[in-house]
Amino acid sequence: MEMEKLTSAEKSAYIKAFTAMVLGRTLDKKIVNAQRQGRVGFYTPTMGQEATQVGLSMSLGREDFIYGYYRDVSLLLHRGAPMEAIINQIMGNSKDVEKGRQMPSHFSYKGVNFMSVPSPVGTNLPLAVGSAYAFKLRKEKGVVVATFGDGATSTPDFHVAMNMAAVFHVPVVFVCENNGWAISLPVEKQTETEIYKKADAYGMKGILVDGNNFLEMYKTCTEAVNNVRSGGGPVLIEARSYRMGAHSTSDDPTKYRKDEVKEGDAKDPLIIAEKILKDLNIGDDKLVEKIKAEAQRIVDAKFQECEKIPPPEPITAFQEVYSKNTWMLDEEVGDILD
Amino acid sequence: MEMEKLTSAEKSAYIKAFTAMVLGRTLDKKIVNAQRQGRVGFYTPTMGQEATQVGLSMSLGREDFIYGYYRDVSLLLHRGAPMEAIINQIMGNSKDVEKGRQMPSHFSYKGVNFMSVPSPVGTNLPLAVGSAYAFKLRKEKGVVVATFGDGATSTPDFHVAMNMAAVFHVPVVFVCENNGWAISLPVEKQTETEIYKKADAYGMKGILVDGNNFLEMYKTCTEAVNNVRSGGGPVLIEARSYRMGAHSTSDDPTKYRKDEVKEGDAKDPLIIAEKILKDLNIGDDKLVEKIKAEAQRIVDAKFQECEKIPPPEPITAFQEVYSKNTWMLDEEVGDILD
Amino acid sequence: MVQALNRALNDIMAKNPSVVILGEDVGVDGGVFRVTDGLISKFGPERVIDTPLAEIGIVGMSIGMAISGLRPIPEIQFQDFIYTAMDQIINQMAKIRYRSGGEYTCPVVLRAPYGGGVKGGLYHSQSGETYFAHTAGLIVVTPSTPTDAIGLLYSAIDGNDPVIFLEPKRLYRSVKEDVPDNVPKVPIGKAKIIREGDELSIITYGPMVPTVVSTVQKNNINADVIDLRTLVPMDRDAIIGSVKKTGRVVIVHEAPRTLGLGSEIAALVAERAIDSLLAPVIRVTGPDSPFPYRYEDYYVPNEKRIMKAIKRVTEEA
Amino acid sequence: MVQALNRALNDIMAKNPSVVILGEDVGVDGGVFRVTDGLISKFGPERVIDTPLAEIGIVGMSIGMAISGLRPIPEIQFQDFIYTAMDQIINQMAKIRYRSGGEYTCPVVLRAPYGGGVKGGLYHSQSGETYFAHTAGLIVVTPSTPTDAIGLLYSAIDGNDPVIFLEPKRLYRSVKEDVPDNVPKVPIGKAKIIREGDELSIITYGPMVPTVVSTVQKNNINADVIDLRTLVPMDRDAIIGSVKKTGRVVIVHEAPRTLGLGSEIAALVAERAIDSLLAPVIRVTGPDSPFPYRYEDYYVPNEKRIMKAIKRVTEEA
Ligand SMILES: Cc1ncc(C[n+]2csc(CCOP(=O)(O)OP(=O)(O)O)c2C)c(N)n1
Ligand SMILES: Cc1ncc(C[n+]2csc(CCOP(=O)(O)OP(=O)(O)O)c2C)c(N)n1
Ligand SMILES: [Mg+2]
Ligand SMILES: [Mg+2]
Repeated sequence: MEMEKLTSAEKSAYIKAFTAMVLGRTLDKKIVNAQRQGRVGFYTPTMGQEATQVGLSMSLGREDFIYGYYRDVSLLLHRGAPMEAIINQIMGNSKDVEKGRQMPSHFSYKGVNFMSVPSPVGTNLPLAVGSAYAFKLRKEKGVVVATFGDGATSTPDFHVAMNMAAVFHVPVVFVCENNGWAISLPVEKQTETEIYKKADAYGMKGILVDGNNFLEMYKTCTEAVNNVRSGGGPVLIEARSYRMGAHSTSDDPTKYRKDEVKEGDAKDPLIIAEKILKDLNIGDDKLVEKIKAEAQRIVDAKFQECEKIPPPEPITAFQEVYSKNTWMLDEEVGDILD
Repeated sequence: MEMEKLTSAEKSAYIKAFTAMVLGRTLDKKIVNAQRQGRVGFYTPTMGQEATQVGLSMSLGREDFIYGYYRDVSLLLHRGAPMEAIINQIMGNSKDVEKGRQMPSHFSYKGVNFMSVPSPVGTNLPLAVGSAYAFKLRKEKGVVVATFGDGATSTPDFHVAMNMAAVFHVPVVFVCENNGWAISLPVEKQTETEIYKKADAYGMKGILVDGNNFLEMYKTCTEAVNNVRSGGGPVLIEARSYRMGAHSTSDDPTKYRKDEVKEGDAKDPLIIAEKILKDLNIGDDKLVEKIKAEAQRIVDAKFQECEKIPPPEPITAFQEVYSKNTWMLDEEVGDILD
Repeated sequence: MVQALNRALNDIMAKNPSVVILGEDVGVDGGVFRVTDGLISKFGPERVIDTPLAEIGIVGMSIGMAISGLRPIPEIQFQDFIYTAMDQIINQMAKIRYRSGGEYTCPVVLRAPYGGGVKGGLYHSQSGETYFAHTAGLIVVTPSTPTDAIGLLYSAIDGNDPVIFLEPKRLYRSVKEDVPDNVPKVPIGKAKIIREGDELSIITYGPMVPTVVSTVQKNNINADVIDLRTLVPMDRDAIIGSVKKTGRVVIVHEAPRTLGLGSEIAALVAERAIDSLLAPVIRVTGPDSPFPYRYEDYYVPNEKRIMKAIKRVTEEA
Repeated sequence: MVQALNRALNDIMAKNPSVVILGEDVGVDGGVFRVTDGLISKFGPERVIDTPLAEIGIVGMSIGMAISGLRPIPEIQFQDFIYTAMDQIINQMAKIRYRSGGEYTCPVVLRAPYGGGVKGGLYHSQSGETYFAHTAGLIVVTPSTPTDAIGLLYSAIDGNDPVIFLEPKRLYRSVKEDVPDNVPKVPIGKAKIIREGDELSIITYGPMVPTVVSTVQKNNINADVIDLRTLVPMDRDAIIGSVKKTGRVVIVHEAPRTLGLGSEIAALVAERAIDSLLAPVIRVTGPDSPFPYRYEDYYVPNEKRIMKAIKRVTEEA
């Protein structure tokens, strides 16, 4: 670890980053537990990908637009989405901006330019290219970021989006959060090459980065994003981490793997981050403990708060299909709610 | 040109190759003319791709299975499909194995293991991987070949097929007949990289070859095919040639290009082939002229013959949708033909 | 109709700088049917975009453009090739507004030539309206005249919902019409009663309209002829109103019968006008088979088949 | 039903070495619903194939396998994700036999769990049978009991046509049944009359069958209850025969109403049994909207809605 002199802005940025990671981890465990108790319907744990997401988020500006995916909890938190927004989505209550229509983990938060997540893997990527095209056409300075898993690189949409992004030279940053698994399929069976090398096939730059290390992520992404922002064309970043949890609360990973990385291991992104803070003399055990305790307090409080929020009205489940409901839907809903 | 000692088998193979190319060219011009006179409904000229197709065909065995595309006339001819089969398909008459159901240029000929061509570009590629999987599972020695254009490399199916072929290590040979254009889009706007390099993204070998030179094609393909056959895994071959004709008889290329290569130019695959025969002392002007005259005679005769074949019965247009027609279709056709 | 569409696109692009066109061969070549001819030289390659060969990308990029404030009008060269983009249409385009709680919207106008008429065989002749009409979240329209094509395109681009704009390629060049200078918008969801009559209701749309009209004229049929124009949401009142008046229904479309649009029309009638019905509801449609290259004329409903159906419903007690 | 399917797949694979299974997580993991559990250890990874994440590839490879003599049984993890492979299904699978003049065939049995019941929201609950049923060239079946699941799977794998095998995931674990040792094939194209009655005909299939049956039992309804089992080709005779007897029809399915299967059933009735009809044909279906995460129970037809429809058709003069 290089012992450069840090500005106080940098120091607080790193603390903010660590805090977001801890919040993400704490919230994650809270939700997984709540799901076991039947208080939450479903969830896709994000543990292990905190550094990837926070490091990426650090490199972005407010004006940038995110097509994220279902594990991007730490990214959302670091980017400034209120924790309630995440919990309300998980609960699908009346304060959920998606109005309880989507499964848990399919977040949306316009306040931080985070587009509502669909389930079909990879299918946001062509949208990201389209948004980036709009930014370029209007000469805006934002970049568009698309995050996705290693499994997503096998999808049709990945190929088409990468090719079109390169052909149209639009400001889009593709970030593959390679956590080693697509449900039960290890990345070695997903494809016969390293993911960042796939960029070559499109005449695009491909970058490999340690996704367990938020500082590496931050630096690498900052350089890449700045290049994209200044008209350098799209880029593919492969961030390698490890899916420390199950694929989802419906998944039983013991069927197909031994958990190679456990919480507290040297590869745990939180352990690495802690070490970075200490090595850089930004924080000590006390600070770390304080952040963790504070995170636990916040998560518990927010969770309790959100659990009290009533569900949305049933009718909201059948609205906003169009700008104005069709007569068919009006009739059908009349019958349903009658 | 390397002046190796040729066996008589090689000599006759080269003459056969040249003959197939000449037949392909002659037939092509015949059909394009017939289309102008309204005697044929539609056609996709193949001029310029004869060497690519014949060189490829020379490297294959009878047991190999071809997922070809709409321009593969010379491949079909060299592989032994009777010329009538091609003309009958173009005419959609009662001897067309496809029974007049498909547009012209969508060939099928089971006798040489050439699978019926669909129109949607690229969509045969995953099928080729599946067939190759079957060959591998049954430990048969055939390889599967998929041919397609440069435009096809942008399709979802290309990506998925390449990736799965590599992951399953199946005996499939992907041959991109890069003729420089996808209707009006030049290959430079199709993608930002060279096509053969796309193989890297799948951990597959990619090979670039001069598709105007049948001998180069033959040699390169033979080596590649043999390697695939002996279990070396899939390969992508990019054969560069030039689409000398219009995209199709409905297309007007003057809208978007100047024809860079014309018949008789140094790059014309037939001119190159002629030169090869002469350089290798296999043939002289006399032989070349004889082959051309003979080709013209055959094409004219076959064409005339096939034009006399009556159309299929109308009812054939509504059969073989299933192994046994549904009652709906029976009823509907009853009404139609009534 | 090609010229009408071209004129409307010219207008729309001139008026609204957020409108972009994208698709295969839509730029330099002007589109394989020439609908976008000349647009690139007027509006530049940034707004009239020749794309690589991938319908997923054309549709997917359009959705992203719309989310980010543009007004894309993508073209699918032949509707038959839209199916690689089906996931983008069903799972993204149709669900952006709903799933985001209304925070994001997706005003894409997706143009696609459909149906027979160019001797295109099974891959250049399909009528896939059912796939779109069954997908909640999409508006589906199809014009039968050049003027309607303009009027519907204006409405489509002015709305805030994704629109599947199906162009009957059979009518691209066959229908001639004096198109007025100022074409009014054709409202979404409103059918046109082309002819009025008392003996039966013939319900049709798009490519079959001229065939139905000429059949009715030639044979002096005393029928309501309804051109739906919008397939979703369908003009229930026009259909049911007419059926209540006539008591007899013939539905004509080119798409295959099973779950073709005719089945929804028949179901609406069976649900809402059963008391008025004096005869079976008859569908004259393409058969449940792929579209053949030869014998296109057998596949597509023609005067003879339409007359048979008319006779059947009118002769019934 | 999961165990029944697993047993049938075991049988089929043991009997025919040409049968292969492929899909996401079908091997080591045994499938996310456990339908393929244990097969990989019995038949090896060459025949039970874990694929990369691409439905186009799963379906496309299966078509190629079938062309080359294998008998693939691909799995789509959730039917909602099938749409990226829609082009392969519509333009390849359904048209191989036709376009090749019968020289090549495509006996693929494509399994996909569909419908609600797992709180899966708009992307894990869809009922897309219309998209397949409208596509000529495909057989479409859906079982409502474990025994039928086995019998239909046997028929599907014995046939020579592509089959879309839709599994109601709501019934995967909810229906218990003693499955006999030797399950006979369930013929394609034949509906099952589950209950006989005189006052009305209730036509349904797949996931809605238990709901309909319990509603009818609980409320002592004197109805024919028809479980279609095969959606294409539909058992016209069973439907029309019953309607001619009762004169009243209620159709129940979970898919959205507009162009849902009910519209074809209603159209058949309006075409062939109009004289016998004593009341409007009523459809009880999912609404024309995406499938919500919350309020699944409002989306899916329930006893209350079915009873309302029954009252409506039986109280009508
Ligand atoms: C098109 C599609 N097919 C299948 C699924 C089911 N599915 C959900 S997540 C997933 C694995 C995704 O793996 P990856 O992209 O690596 O992301 P990760 O879950 O590891 O973060 C699969 C197969 C889906 N959502 N979409
Ligand atoms: C999926 C799909 N989209 C569009 C088309 C229309 N189309 C037919 S050929 C073609 C260009 C193909 O170019 P290329 O793959 O280079 O083959 P070439 O015609 O040059 O031999 C296009 C766009 C199609 N057939 N299929
Ligand atoms: Mg992963
Ligand atoms: Mg080309």
